[in-house]
Amino acid sequence: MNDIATHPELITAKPARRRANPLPYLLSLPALIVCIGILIPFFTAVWYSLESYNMAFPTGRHFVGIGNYIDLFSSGTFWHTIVVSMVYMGASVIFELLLGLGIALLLRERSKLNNIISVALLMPLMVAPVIASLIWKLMTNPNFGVYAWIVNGLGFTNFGWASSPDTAMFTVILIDMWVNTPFIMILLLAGLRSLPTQPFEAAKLDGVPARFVFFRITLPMLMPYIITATLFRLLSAIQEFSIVYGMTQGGPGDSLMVFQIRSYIDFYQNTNVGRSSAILMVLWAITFGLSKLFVNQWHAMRERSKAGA
Amino acid sequence: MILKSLRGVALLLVVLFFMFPIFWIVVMSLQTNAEILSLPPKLIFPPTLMNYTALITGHLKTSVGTLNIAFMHNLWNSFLLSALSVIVALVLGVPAAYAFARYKFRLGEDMAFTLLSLKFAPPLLVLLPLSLEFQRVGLDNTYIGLIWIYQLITLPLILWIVRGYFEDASPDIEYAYRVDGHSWLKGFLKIAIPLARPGIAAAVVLSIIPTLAIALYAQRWLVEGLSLGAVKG
Amino acid sequence: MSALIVTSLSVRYGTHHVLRDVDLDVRQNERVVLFGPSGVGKTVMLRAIAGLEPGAVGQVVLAGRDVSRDPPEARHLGMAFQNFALYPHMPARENIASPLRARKLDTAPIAAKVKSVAELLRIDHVLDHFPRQLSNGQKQRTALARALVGEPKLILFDDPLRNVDAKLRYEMRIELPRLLAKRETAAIYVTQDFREAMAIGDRVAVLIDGEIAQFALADEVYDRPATIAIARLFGDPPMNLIAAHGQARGSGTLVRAAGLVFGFDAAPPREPVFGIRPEAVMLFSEPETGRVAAQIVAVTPMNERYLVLLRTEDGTELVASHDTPPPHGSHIWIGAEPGLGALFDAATGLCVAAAPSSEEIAA
Amino acid sequence: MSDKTKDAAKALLAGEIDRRGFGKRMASLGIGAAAANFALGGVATEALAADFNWQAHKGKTLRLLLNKHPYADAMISDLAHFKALTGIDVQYDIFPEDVYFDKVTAALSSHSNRYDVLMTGAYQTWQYGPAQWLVDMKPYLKNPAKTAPNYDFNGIIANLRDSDAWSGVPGEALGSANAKQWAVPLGFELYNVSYNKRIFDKLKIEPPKNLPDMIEIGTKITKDAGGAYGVAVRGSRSWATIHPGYLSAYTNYGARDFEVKGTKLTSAVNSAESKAMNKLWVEMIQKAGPKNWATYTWYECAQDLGAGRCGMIYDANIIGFFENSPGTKESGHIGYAAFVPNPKMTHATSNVWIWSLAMSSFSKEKDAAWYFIQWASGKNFGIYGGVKKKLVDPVRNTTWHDAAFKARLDKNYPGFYEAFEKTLPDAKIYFTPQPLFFNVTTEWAAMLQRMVAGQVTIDAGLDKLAAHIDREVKSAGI
Repeated sequence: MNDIATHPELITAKPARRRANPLPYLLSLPALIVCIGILIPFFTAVWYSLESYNMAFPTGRHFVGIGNYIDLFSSGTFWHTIVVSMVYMGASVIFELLLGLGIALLLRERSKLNNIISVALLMPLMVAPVIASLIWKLMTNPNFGVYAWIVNGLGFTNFGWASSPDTAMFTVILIDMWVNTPFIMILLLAGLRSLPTQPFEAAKLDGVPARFVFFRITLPMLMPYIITATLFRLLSAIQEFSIVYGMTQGGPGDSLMVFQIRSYIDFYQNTNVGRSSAILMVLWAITFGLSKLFVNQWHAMRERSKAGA
Repeated sequence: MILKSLRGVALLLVVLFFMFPIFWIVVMSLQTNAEILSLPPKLIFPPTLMNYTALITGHLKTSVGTLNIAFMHNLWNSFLLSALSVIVALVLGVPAAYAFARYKFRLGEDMAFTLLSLKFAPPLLVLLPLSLEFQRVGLDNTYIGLIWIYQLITLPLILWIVRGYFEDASPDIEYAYRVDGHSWLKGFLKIAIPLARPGIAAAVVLSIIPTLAIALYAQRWLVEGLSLGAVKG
Repeated sequence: MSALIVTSLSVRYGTHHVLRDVDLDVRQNERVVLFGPSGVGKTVMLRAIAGLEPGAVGQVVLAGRDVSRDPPEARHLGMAFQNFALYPHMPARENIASPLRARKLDTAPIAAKVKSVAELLRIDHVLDHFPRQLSNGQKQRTALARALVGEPKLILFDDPLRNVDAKLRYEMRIELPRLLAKRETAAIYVTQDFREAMAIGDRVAVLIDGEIAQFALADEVYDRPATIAIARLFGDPPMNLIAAHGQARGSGTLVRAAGLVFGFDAAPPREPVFGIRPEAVMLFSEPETGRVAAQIVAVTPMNERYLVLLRTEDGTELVASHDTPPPHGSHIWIGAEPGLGALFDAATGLCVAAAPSSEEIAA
Repeated sequence: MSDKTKDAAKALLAGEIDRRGFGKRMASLGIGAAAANFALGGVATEALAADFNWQAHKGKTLRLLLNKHPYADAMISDLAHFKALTGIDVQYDIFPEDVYFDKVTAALSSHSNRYDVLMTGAYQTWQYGPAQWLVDMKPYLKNPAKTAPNYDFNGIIANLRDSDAWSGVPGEALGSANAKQWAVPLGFELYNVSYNKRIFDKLKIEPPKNLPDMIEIGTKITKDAGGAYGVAVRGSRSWATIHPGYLSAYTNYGARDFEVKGTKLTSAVNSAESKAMNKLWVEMIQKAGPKNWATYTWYECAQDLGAGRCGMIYDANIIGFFENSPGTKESGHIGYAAFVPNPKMTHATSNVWIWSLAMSSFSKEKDAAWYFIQWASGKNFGIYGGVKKKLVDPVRNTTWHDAAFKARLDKNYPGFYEAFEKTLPDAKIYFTPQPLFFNVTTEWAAMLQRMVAGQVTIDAGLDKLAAHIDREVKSAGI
């Protein structure tokens, strides 16, 4: 009856051993090697940041431990850089968020016009930031720029745009908003359009006031999108370089001296490798924290969407 | 009624703010230098294609002299470079993305995060030591060296986007193929990769046009993942 | 020779044992149903047999050949997945041809075989459609065709009717055994639906907590579930389980449950539980000896039958399944179909005996 | 080779005719392009190499790193001569000025051997030299086997020659006996006033005599010229803002950047002289400068002069030349004036910028690279660039005394030569040589921006700047 009885040798055959599957390691090995390859320069930069290293003084190169960091944090100019970077990051992301959300709400309904507008609004995003600052530099030039001309015509004859410390931050944030608001807008628009309709219909039936609907239903449901968009923008805003460098090289004075510009100037102009690296390490620590947040958020979101599936 | 016209005005302002600079740069591109520099700005002018001819032929005549701009050459060069580095990133990244999506294993998550966090980190951080040490490893001014650096941008992108697509595809489809009698490799090539093709295509487009990256990155993939979460969760 | 012999198969995910030393054998042309609640490891077991669980330990012998270490592609099985697992980027024809392509057959024989299996499953008119253009039923049949086309000695069905509508499920339940018989193929069929198990399975293996709790002919599992847990799982509505009194009578036991008395050929268990299928509960409008008075609590029509919830005088509630509406009036009398029923011991959870003799009440 | 061919080739090499003219003459003689090139090579060798083997490195290839500049254009347009003369092939990468020095730093700091010769300013050599990225060319100059006997290094204006030579000791004078020749001048620029004659005639004013005068005239132009403003000077947050007119005026008022005591440097930017000069300078920008001065580079200054948007510039004299050339709106209307900022001074004390050629330490063809530098800084190319191209601040006396050169300037650029002659005698680098040049001057420009914007008073700003510079200098150990 039972074949096991008639094939005793089958029983004595050893059962297969359990072993770790080497395949995933093999598959990711090449990428891993490249990853390590990229980590080597990273750790080299860490090492530089612990050295007194100016290329113009090759004989004076030596290990100073956290000397560069102490110098940085005990100098007012570096704290000024931290403040300027934070202000730039905070202000640009908040304004972009508000504007992006506003536009997304305006375009929420699916209509042909709204779709055309939303695609058209993406165009600034396709413009490289360097080009964007060039466009705006031309448009705000007091001699022939069309914006300068308009603002002048409105009576603000002394509006200095990027060349005055009073308006420089405003100007670069305006450009940043022009470049990056569409990014937030498109994310939030997608979010808004994917929200389930029932809560809104129910609220409508119950006659709930619009403001209540917005703050108690729309906004909370949109939060994952807002958080993702915000983290993404924070990560790139704290590292702003192209727009500011293109417009003012960090000036006038030190008014726009953000992290990356300070370290760029320290490296390429002052050949001060040690200090430039230390500045970058401080910036890296900030971005690392932000990207950790971002990845956690991303995983949570995927888990949620999977659990729901 | 008032609300509607308010909405219209707001939309008009938004469109103006975002579209005007683009419109204006197109207008300026059709003007001669003297016209660009005139005030008040000229809206009516005989359009010239001079600036475009200059781009393509590489000769722009200015008061300081003839500018030889190797625009076309540079364009081709950077295209070639991005194309090559994307190919390399695909060869490296797609199998790794598959491994992360299909298997839970040590290193996988760490590596994915390390790459991502380095991508988000200031680019100078990696470029600075590389520019100083490249000569020592003999990679300066070589395509290999540049392609390697480009992996910093392209590899994380491919890893994270393609991984999402692999995760979304049911492993049963590959299992079915293997049960049919095909090897793992064949299943990977004929089933897994074609199924992740939209993701791979998106990642390729995004890495070739880095500025486009963030935009489409958000649209195609993040939004897709997120809207899944919102709809189903 | 058996189509499949599985010996002490174990699968562990981390510290969680999904399968624990499972044995199973499938004879040639036999259809074995793997039955069990969801999440119990049925699919894992199929995948382990197919070679898709790299962490599986144990021995798998297919048609006399030990394939424990072979990759899935070397095992020559057919498999039908719950979600069909069709290749979305290939038309139905290529989906079906896939196992044949793997064997590097020539174009002509492939075309012939695909045609014949497609005709058998009546999908020959949609062979050039892509999966997204197919109806659910057509997808289902395409997946089956793919599993059948290579004429494997064993096909694994992973709950293939779960995601299809009731009508199609009904059709396939009848059609599938016929197809398998025609193809002379053995099959393991995973399901949580006992009707499907009964309709398709020659034998049924009940998997609970990573172990095979019972492996027997389908009728036997139905009539004599090996454990109380199986009795609760297998059947819809499930077997009535009634706490009973038992007293020794000779070598057997006299069991009294809900006022009815049965004789079993087994020693009295410590905590006797009497099990009776709802179909075996008979309803009468007149009293007679061997019948007990009961009250109708509720009547629910279901699958052209009537489920009657009853309460006997001693307060026991039980369900009867009747093919005609129950007699009018809330007071009726119930009896048991002769020879049906099982005796369990609640202390061990095991079935002690079945097929009782009805006994007169010694009032 | 026929005499006619030879004459034509000689004429070409002497810069009397250009290549096209040469081609035409050859064609009229019935000589094809290949034969013509042969003729050219032959004559070139004959003319320049009577007693020197220019062909010693024949077949080698050099790569240049160039800044997009009319001087570089002149060099590029004449490369064929060099190739014919030496048989060395020359390739080059050329970058716009706003990224050029970053490219140089990137190439040299990575010890890349891609480039053999690069364009540089003198200030850069204060960084590149000590960093051991450049080759000291003194041994080459002294070696008769490597340097042509008629090269005549000393024919280059002495101040310029010296400005490219430094010992590497911070504070030690340029061109000292132990100095290394880090670069060789190719062309330069000095700083005087170029003005719009149309505007000046309209307002019936004369070019300014000194800085207070410039403020007054500039203010008048801003007020009365109907759209144009007074004076264009640079103002971007960059070292380049400090070195032209600003430093010339600064020096003219008796201010110094550093106090040198032995080997110790102390910032002198907060001296009384400096404060006096800065007050005037800031006033000038506030009253008569461009509205967005803080973004101004030489390019904006040039553009405004050419477009008639400013009355004058106090910047590189060659800008006045470029903008007076055909193609600009104000072409033909530009006048030139020597400028002595301090009313108490008689000399201009113009600072200079020298576009020089340097040799990369990582070059694998140093001897061939030296041939190229010799050629490009030699007499023949100097005349060619000055007469045919826009290399109009040549570094060699031979060019300045060339009749064709002077005739060209006098014909279309009246006053250019005279203004130059007046400014030249004490034109030289007035910065104290030290490797932190860019660090110091960039901070200096930033502080100037703050003072102009009124964020800080001039006294407080300069004190702060001095303290900052002292700290940087100290932490660098000089």
